[in-house]
Amino acid sequence: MLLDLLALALIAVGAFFFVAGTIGLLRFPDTLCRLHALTKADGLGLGLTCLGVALLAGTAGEVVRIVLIWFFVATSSAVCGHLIARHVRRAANAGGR
Amino acid sequence: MVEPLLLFDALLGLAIAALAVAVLTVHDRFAMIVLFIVFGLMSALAWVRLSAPDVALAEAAIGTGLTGALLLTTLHHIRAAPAAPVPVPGGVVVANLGLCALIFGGLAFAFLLTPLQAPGLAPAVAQNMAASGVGHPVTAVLLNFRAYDTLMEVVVLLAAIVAVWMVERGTVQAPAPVLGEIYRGFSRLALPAIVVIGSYLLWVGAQAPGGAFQGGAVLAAVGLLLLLGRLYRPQPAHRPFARAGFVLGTAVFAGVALLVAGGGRLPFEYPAAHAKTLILLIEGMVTISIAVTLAALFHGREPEAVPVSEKSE
Amino acid sequence: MTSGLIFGLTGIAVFAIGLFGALVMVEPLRRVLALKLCSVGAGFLLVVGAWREPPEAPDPVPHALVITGIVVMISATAVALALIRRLHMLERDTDD
Amino acid sequence: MITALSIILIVLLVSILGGLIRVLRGPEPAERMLAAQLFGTASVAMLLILSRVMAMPALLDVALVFALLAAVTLVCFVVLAAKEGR
Amino acid sequence: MTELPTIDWPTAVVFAPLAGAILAFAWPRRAAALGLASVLVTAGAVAALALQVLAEGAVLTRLGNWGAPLGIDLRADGLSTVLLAMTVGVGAFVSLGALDSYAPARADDRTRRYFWPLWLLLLTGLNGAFLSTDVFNLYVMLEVIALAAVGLTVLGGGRAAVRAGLDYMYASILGALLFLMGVGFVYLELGRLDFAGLIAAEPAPALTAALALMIAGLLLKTALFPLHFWLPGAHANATAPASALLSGLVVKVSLYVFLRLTQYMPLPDELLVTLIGALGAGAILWGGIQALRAERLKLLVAWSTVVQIGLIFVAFARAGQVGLAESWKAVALLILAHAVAKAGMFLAAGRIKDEVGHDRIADLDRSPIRPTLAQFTFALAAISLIGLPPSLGFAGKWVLMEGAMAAGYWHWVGVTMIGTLFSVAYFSRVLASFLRFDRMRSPVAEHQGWALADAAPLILALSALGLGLAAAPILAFMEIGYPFGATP
Repeated sequence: MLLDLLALALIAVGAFFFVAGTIGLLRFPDTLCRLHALTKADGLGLGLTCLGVALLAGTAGEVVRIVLIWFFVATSSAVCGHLIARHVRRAANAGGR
Repeated sequence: MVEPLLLFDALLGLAIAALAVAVLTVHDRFAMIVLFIVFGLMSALAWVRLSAPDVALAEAAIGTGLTGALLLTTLHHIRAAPAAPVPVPGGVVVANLGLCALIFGGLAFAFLLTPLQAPGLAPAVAQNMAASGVGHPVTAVLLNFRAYDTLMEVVVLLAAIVAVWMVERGTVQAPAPVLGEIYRGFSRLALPAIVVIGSYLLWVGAQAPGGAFQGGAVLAAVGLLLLLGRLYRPQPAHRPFARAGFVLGTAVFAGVALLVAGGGRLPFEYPAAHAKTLILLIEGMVTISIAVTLAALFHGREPEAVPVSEKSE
Repeated sequence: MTSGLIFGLTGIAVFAIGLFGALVMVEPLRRVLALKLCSVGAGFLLVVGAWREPPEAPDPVPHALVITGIVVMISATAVALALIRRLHMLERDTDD
Repeated sequence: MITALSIILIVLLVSILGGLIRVLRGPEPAERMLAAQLFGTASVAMLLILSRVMAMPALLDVALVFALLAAVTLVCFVVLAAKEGR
Repeated sequence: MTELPTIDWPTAVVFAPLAGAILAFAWPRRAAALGLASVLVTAGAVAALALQVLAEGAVLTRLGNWGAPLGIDLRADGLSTVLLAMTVGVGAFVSLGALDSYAPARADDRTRRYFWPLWLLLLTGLNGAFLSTDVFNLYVMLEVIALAAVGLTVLGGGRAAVRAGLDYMYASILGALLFLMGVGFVYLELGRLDFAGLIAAEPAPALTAALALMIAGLLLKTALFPLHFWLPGAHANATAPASALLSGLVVKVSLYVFLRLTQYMPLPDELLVTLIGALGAGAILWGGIQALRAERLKLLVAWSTVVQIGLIFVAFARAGQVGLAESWKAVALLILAHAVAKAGMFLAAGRIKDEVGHDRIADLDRSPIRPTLAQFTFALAAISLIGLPPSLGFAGKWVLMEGAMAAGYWHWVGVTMIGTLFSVAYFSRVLASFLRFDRMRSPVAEHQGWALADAAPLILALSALGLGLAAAPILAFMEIGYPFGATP
């Protein structure tokens, strides 16, 4: 029961980060700021959700898959964030000159 | 109080319809494709809610992921074209809007009058599952009960790649973009992981949602990453292998279907003792074909040797 | 009100929206997307036809049909997109 | 438990729909893609939660494929955008 | 003959061209030889199937031995078999014509390499559709046909061909998706997809919706006026053998499926039958006017396809709802007549274009080159399309008129007459230019030889003419297995 409540709390906080990320996406002034807000928010949000769902998981196989999902999303969003940031910076540089 | 899950469903349904409208109305073509990808993700979620994880997998992998990639490359190729060549007269729009509203009304009316409790073929499938050679009903339908349909679906894929290779002629290859060390490290890590995930999906298909199409689509993603990062460049000399890859699934599938016939058995009637092995064999080969074909569809044109005369120009 | 009902109506709406797009749109990519919307709408209807109120298991046959439909649709989409790219190239070359 | 998780699902869905405004408004393609990345991650989170709510562990595989394909589309976008840049 | 029962002929009819397609694609250098061989093997399989049908009645194959509705059945009755024979017969002669049209001197290596796999995939789809007894399977077959047909349309590679191919693609996919939505409604109501389920079904709103969607899709795919907009461009801009296949065979499949569905799921109202006949009448008038105005020979032939499709739908409606059970014979005869004659005509038009160098009708009589045999072939095919005795077209029109007169539907008789007059008018535009010599500026040169390539269209045109004499046995054969008389 306590575990359930803990899991629920983790998932709820994860959802809060997603909402925060969306608000950042809408309100922040420029692309790089939005990028910054977003990668933090969805990384944390998903991490907490994964943790919460893993606590509720029934079998070890499920936990393994959840860890895999988290790992994959984390690396790919980091790499894509990096690529997009590079692209934005280059576009800005090209426009500035 | 309304049950929260139903509220979720209703919101999701509304969002899907709104996204469909947005895809057609948004002015920017890039936004159109992004909205379409989101639309696909939301539809997959809806299918999950309808207890159809297999379909959601296929839609996410093929209908949204790979289709999205195809759309993005095409937009990249034709970005010089004007976004809206000819404005459509308002009268035509209004008339068609009325027509489609009428069609929606009629179909919705017919749908609402139909009870959703038709027995369907579920009992028949359940009854024959033991004889099918696999443990997952959707895989049993795809590769045994309605295997003929699935063979023809692979034939459609073959027809698509033949048509695409015929239509497109050697366009100029853009120079390879420099993606940097981080991307290279990522692909070194991600590509084997994706191969493992694809194979896992193929393997799990015998017992749980997954199978040849989803596995093939995930493996095709490997091809996409290789092509995008210029880690693999199609060469004219590779064409025979590519062709062999395209036809492999169809050939093995059709071959098995015919070879099991005889001795009182009909085409597609796998001998009970070997049903599982044969289905696995077909699925494996079909997966390879699907992966190769989807990646080739993404690449488009046939890799052709540039004639000497054109080279010098 | 059930999930089946909600998503059945959603599917029909998406199909009608796609049909409208296929009839009215002139821009090639958008017409392809409109057709894709139609196919998703048809997929919805089939999946709803398979749906049973949980915990009853759904009917696997329509699921298999929709998977087939998805693969068929990406094949058709790929051919249409190849035609669009080729046409663009031909028109660009003659314009120059 | 199920009710609470359902409410969280609704919150996530609404947050995605809110983010759509960024896609519609743009103006940078990168921002639209960024928004799509957020939706991809949020959909993965929704699938994870749904796998509990509907008691279907198979949804974890769906989530895995979602994550993977989101990454592929993103890479596709970045590469094509990079090509355009020169 | 002793090993006949061990081979399952319906399966062989579908798999033989598929095997050919795979081989021709995997081994492009031998594509023509492999392709032709597989067409001939398919023809052999169809002949064996026809013998079996003649001996035993309808042949049923339960693929996987599951049996419908769980599995998928193939069924060959008289009607299916006649259409299979038509397909493979026309296909074989078009293949022969293609050997010349795509010879190294005339076409590039690409065209030759891709024609055979695409055509064999098309043949796979066509044969599969004629044998299918399952609505979803029909959808998949329609898609196989659509993709292969679009590939054939753009085989020439010109801008007009690609644009027409794209329009064709949109229409084709949309038609297929309307059909698929109909399939969804069928499953929603019945929970099964086989024809037997449709026959046994009670009327229901979902089935009405399904029928409406499927019919809309099929009419779009078969290019009934006013949904014909994609056809003239696609058929006129393709290369000649491809046009022959598209016009002769591809539009017939959706007609055939339409015929099957409307017999198994009767149209709910007499008004709808009249409406479909009226659309057919519209096609005859509009197509006729456009054919009269066409400047190019192949475009004229393409518009004549629109007219002929209209005529076939008039034949469908000729005796109203009560007569539908008999109308299928007139429809089937006209389908057969048009397939054979139009394939021959397109090949002949292609020959004329190849020899003269263009196909502008107004300038045909200025040409110093007279491809006499091709012109003669064109005239023979025109006779069947106009419907003069003893052609197959005449037999079809005769059955049409007979039914319409018996039912007292004089308006359909009138429409048919008008259509005939139109055909005479627009074909005589072409034939007149063949005969006139006065506008020639240089002395008449010899025609370019009696090339072997003229043989294929000539045989097709002669068959269209001669088969009219065999109309009675063909009709009798079509009734084997009670295509619409009893539960399949």
